[in-house]
Amino acid sequence: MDDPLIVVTLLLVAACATAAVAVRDPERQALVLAVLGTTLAVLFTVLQAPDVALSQLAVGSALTPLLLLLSVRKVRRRGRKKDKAR
Amino acid sequence: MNRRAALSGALEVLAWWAALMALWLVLISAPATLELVVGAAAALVGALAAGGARRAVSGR
Amino acid sequence: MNGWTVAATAALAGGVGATVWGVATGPLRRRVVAQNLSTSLACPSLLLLAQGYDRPSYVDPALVLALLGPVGTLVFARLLAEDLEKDPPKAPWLTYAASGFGAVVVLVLCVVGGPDRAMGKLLVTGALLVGGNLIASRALAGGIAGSRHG
Amino acid sequence: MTRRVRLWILAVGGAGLAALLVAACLELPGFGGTSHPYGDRAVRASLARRTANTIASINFDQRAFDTLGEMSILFASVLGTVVLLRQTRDERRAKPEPAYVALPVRRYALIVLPVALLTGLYVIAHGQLSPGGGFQGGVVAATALHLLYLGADYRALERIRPVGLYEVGDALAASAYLVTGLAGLIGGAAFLANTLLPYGTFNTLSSGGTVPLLNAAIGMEVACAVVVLLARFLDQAVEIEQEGGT
Repeated sequence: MDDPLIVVTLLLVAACATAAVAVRDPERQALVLAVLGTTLAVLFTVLQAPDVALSQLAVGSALTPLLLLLSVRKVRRRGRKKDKAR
Repeated sequence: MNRRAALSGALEVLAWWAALMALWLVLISAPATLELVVGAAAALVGALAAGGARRAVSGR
Repeated sequence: MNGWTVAATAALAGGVGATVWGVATGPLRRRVVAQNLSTSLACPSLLLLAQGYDRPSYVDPALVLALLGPVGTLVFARLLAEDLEKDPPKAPWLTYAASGFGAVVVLVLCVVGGPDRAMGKLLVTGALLVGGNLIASRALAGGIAGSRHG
Repeated sequence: MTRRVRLWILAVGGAGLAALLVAACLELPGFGGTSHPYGDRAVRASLARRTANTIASINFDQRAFDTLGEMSILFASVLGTVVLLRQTRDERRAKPEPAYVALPVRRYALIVLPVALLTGLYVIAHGQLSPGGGFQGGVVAATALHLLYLGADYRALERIRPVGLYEVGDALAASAYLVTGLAGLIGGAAFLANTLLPYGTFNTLSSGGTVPLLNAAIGMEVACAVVVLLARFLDQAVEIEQEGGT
């Protein structure tokens, strides 16, 4: 724990994860989640686990935001439809 | 006309294959025979995808 | 700790820390820029770490980040296009500065490593990172105009 | 059960879990210590089978059965998504509108697509040598295809992505993993035992016995599964609409 690099990356992950919970709007949450994935990948690399870092990067940088935003878009479209029908 | 289109398509895939093979040679650490065979196959997949993607975008 | 890991620590604490703050607060236009910049700052840090730990195979995560980070920003540019059109992000100098940082790190690592296969990989990573970030920021600033059903 | 009783049960359960976690934490070895009993044994076993990346040896040799379970989870969840997000009788397909994409962005997408695909295949093929493996590479390769949606429009992606083919590929790859496991059983040892193939030369593509084969099967399974998963999500978000809405 005496390595400042580990302390810095742990703090980054903690700050970003807290922000991901605190942000309420799903679209902005997806943005925070993408950055959280990057910081987590750096943390895993610092802890000498490049395999896990690669998994995190592969899933977190493009796939998770895409799935989240597509779901948001579907829900919004349905909401708009219902408003129009009313 | 059709033959010319086929020829240009084949040339496109060939050019992409060469470029991707060069990229594979940069990525690997030691060129062995098996590495080259796997790389050639992977580059072919990539080249076919590149040609298909270009056609899918322009052919509307 | 050696010089490389100290440089990585500084880039992470200063650069990535600032992007975490930027993505967690403020209007949407600031958040998408911060997300794009987080890639262009974290990827050079990963390269510096690979050099600092003397593990050439640690370059692979940096390569994947340089490829997929801008793709992630394109996802936001594409699916948040309607919101971004109303309030387009404009931070060209920040983007140039971050891309320049990535280019400088890649060039320094190339000079230190000498001409071999690893240098080619570094150059590919650098080209993908810088090109991807510039294109992604272009896409955010009106490069993609969305439709509701597209 | 009233709300009050429920809260009490939750409080008791949470307190018990917290107590157990604290007790376990106090017995943990220090952070960054030098004693790694499991790691030392895993590295020894992986070097004995000439697998350079110990993580690949753990995933596809020492604990190949765990990976089979993980693969089944992914397979089942994609199956569930396909069933849940299918087009129901009161829904119709609307033609997706093409988006305007600036020329540099489109060119970038068309250039990076094959590059990312090749990188994904590289990560899969070198799973037993360097960081990476079937899962990571498969996700990268599948993400690469969707650059066509981001850089052009959904119609262009649909032209080079026959979903049925990817569903077949998903099932084939999953069964390839099973068949490799059964071959170990028939070959005289145990299910998924890595005793059939020669271990090869250390740090080459063919080293590690069945590890590269299982790795490739996982890579194909994950790539196809992600493509099918995203296809369902994209269909719902872009094409499928409720009948009678407008």
